[in-house]
Amino acid sequence: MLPERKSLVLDEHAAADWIRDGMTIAIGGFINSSHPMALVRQIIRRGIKNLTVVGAASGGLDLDLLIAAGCVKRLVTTYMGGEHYCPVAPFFRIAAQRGELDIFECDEGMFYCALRAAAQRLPSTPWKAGIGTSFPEINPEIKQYNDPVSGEPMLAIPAIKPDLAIIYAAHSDAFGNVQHVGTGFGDRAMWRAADKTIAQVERVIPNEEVRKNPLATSLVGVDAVVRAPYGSHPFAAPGYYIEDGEHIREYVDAGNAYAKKGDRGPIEAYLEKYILKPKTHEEYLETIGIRRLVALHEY
Amino acid sequence: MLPERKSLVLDEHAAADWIRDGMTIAIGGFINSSHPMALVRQIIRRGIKNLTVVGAASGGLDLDLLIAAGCVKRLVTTYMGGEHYCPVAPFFRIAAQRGELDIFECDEGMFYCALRAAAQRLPSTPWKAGIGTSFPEINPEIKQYNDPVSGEPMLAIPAIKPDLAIIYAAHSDAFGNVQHVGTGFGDRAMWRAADKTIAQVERVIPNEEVRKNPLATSLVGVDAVVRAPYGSHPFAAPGYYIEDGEHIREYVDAGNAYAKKGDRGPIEAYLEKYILKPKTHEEYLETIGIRRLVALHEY
Amino acid sequence: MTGTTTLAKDFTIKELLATFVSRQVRDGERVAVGAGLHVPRAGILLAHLTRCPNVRLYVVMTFTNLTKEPRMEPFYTVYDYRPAKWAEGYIIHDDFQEDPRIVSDTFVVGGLQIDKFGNSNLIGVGKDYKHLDFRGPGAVGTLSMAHYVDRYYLFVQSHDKRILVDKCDFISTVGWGQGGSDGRKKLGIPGNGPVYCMTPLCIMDFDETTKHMRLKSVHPGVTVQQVVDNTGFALIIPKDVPVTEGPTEEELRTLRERIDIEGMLRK
Amino acid sequence: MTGTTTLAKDFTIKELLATFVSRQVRDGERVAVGAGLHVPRAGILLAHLTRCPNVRLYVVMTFTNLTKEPRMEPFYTVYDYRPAKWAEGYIIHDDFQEDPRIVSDTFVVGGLQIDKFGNSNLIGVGKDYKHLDFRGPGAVGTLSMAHYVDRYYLFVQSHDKRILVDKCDFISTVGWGQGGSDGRKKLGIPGNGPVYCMTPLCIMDFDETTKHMRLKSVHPGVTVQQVVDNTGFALIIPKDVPVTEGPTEEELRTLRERIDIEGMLRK
Repeated sequence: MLPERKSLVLDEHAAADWIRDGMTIAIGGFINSSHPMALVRQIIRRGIKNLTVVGAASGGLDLDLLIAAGCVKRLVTTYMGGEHYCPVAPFFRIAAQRGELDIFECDEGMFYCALRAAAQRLPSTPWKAGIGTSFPEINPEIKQYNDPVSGEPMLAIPAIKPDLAIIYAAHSDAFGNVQHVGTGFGDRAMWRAADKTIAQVERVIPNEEVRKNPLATSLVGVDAVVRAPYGSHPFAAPGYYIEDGEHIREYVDAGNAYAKKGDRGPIEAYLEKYILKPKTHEEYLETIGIRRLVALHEY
Repeated sequence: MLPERKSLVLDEHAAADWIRDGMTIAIGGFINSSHPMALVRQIIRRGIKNLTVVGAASGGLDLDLLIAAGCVKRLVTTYMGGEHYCPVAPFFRIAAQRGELDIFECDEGMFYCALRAAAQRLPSTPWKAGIGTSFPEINPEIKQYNDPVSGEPMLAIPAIKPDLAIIYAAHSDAFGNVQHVGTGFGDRAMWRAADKTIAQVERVIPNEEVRKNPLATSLVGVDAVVRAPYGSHPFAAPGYYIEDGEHIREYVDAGNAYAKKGDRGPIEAYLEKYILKPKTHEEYLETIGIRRLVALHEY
Repeated sequence: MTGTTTLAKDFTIKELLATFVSRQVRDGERVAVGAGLHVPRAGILLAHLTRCPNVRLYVVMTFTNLTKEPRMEPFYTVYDYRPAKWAEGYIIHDDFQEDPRIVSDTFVVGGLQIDKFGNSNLIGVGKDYKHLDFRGPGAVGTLSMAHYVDRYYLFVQSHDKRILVDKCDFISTVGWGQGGSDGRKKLGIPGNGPVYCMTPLCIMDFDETTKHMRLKSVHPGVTVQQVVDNTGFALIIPKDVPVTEGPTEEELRTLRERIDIEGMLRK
Repeated sequence: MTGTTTLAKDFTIKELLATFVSRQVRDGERVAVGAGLHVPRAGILLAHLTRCPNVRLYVVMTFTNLTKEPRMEPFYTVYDYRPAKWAEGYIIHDDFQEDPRIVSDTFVVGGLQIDKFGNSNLIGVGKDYKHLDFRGPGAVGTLSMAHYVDRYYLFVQSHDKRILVDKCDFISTVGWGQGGSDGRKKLGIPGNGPVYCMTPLCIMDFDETTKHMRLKSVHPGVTVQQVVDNTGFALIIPKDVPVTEGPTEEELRTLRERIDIEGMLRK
């Protein structure tokens, strides 16, 4: 008898076991939307260090939180802010100003060049935009050269290959067929570039439901699936909930206390209350409270 | 008062006016499926010459027909055959053997490199596969060079920019929002690379229907839309009809008469009967006959 | 500027700027509606609803046409999913890199610093990249978009000497480089540099020969001296400096009743 | 090779080859099911239905899993839309170039010519590219797929001296280059060359040191001399040449009852 097809569903602890000190991790989503926060909080809870964190393009406060918690050594992103919540991410700003963070400085075009090169198994891909800017100077990994066909000046953007991509999506079946609601931002590019991908999802749906609309399958086969309802909180989840502005402001206030007054008290309290004390995603949700969560409906 | 949004629907004659001698034309679809045949037949009917024809990757008998009719000067494609109907396209084979056709020799990876370079407004994009093969020798436009980051040998595939892409899709609204049934093969890559795109469709659908499923919109805005039911005949149309094997065999037989015996009689008869005598797509469909057409259901 | 051409009397500087933005849009183009900046967003929508029914609006990674929408629901961010209800089609974010022209024919770029040749800086302020005085958010997609679009515009929300500087500490998006009408050609990049720089005080353009920034018009109530005093480089001042033209009554009505319902531009 | 391991007695060479193909597949891989070649297609499906329930099958630009399908509906072409009824997701054709590994971990390459180092030719036969004796169909996606996959296989439908040549007139897909275990490394390309060459007479592999083609096994009823006589280069012949192992009874039953319903492999 042929054995049954294997489920790829893991719990958040088993999935977090895949993440180790010093790895290159791509984190999906876009600014204040669609980040795999249950896994991001596990990274912090476990005290994982020296990560190279890739993206998203554009990044957001999810990455800032990892910087605040001391997990990040190197950062590949094009934007670090929270739109109207804060123009520049606070812990990022201070760490960058002090030269404590190794930044692969790029814009969105270059960011996807680097991921595409990794997916295509090429050492670099060319990009034209950026000539005449400071990028080749502040990012010496980007090399200017002359195109072999036309002779004109070009920039070679080196491949950046994540060991692991962790992305957030609305749905997946147990076999890793992921269906985003909405466009999925740049999550496909991360999935293609990374050695392995874990999708954290709002709901695990039957394979039959995936087959009803194969066009909606955005990632045709990830390596593991983690179910975490409200798992992008405090950020938005297309089709499910909007961002929790009040919570984001609480975080930004803690960030500003540090950035403007050097006071780490509020962020330590934030980390303790929301990340270290709750040991699981369910405990985190209890800390936030169901009343708050259900108020974050999409419309 | 704000004027109404403009319809982009053209009839086949007005659309064919966009195609001129000497242009670079990309033709969508894949082998025996999804070619904009109403427009291809217009090209032949009008005696348009010296075209550079791009694709599809992989190409098919649609391109062979254009070669048979003397419209093609240069060909960019990776495969010229009809699968089980014929291993090598007959007019292509003879023209290539005689050196009468200028061929941009490439494989599918390189083909999309060339289209992507055009879309990205880059002079070339790199590809690794092909080193150690005959491609750089039989296609001197492909240049070997050393990657500026790693120093390893690479191939630079030059941009190929179509003046016009003509593609076949199931549906479009009047404003050029095209929805393929199925994957659309490489039509997106052509659309991105080309200066302008005409979509020949089975049905023009209301904008409201497009908005019901925006995820299905494969080409977000082409420049013109031509309605031609059964317009991929004799080739297949995903969701509508399978290919007309009998008709394809009739064409292949005409091709073999030429390729094997040098007899152009059968192809001249084919061209006269199916392309030159009918002046419109409707007249072509009458020649084929409704009985035959309705028999080509998908299942 | 169809229909009523009677100029409105009572409007804010933000409404004036939105009107100026709207007049840069051409019908039939693709136009990215940057969500974060209220003024350009309102300006593009104003063009769409008054003059340009065939514009393809890029809104939060979807394409749409909003001419039949009686009122704009608010959308302020580039990640908000709610505007997807209007979508005619999606753009995957990394697709824009497959053909940036698909997203937009025009673009608006801001900056921590903008220099006299229209180069702009979103990276940071300071002399040493490793020890910046102020670290900015980063370039986002500005340099790639500005490179590929047909034309782009500079926009700042405050007109002062910290922002309008002689020379940017870092350049994230190249304007006219080191100046001259061939300033971009010399770098080996396409010729489509910044067209205007819009501020709360004035509109500036670039001298045709030197590509040095030049005063084009001052907003109602603003003096040329005020502009000069708040600009960190020697701006070219033509003999005649007109007052920036405001909205027509129809434009102002469309802006207030269909686009800026919450009055963000009236604050 | 789970369950019944009793070898079947009565099978065709095509069924034997399909069985050989099936044993190359590893569970959990992505496997492109090339539609045009019946034998590899049947072989991959056989692996999937007997040993590899977690293979991701790439079928006509869709991904699927067919373990719950009692019988395969026919699909013979890479453009046929009908297998899309099984799809769990689509791959846009140009997406494969964004990451060829997404499509498949293995690949099967054919050829007008295959030489002693496993280089293959789909371009044409003749000395002068501009005046070929026989123009082939072109490389399709073979060189890119073969470059990127974990391992690839050569497959020809006829074993004769026109096809198995000392040196290809043109190389569309590189095998072991000019030979040697570093034959690919010397070219600056990844080390994953062809593993086996399958023909209607035999299976060949490559000598570990020289990467010269070597006889591995002959099919039932075929002699070593027959292989030598029909090969256009000096094949390495080991002392012992076993007979290619055929299908088990279970494999043959699965092949005939669930995969090759029309009996394409029995003709």
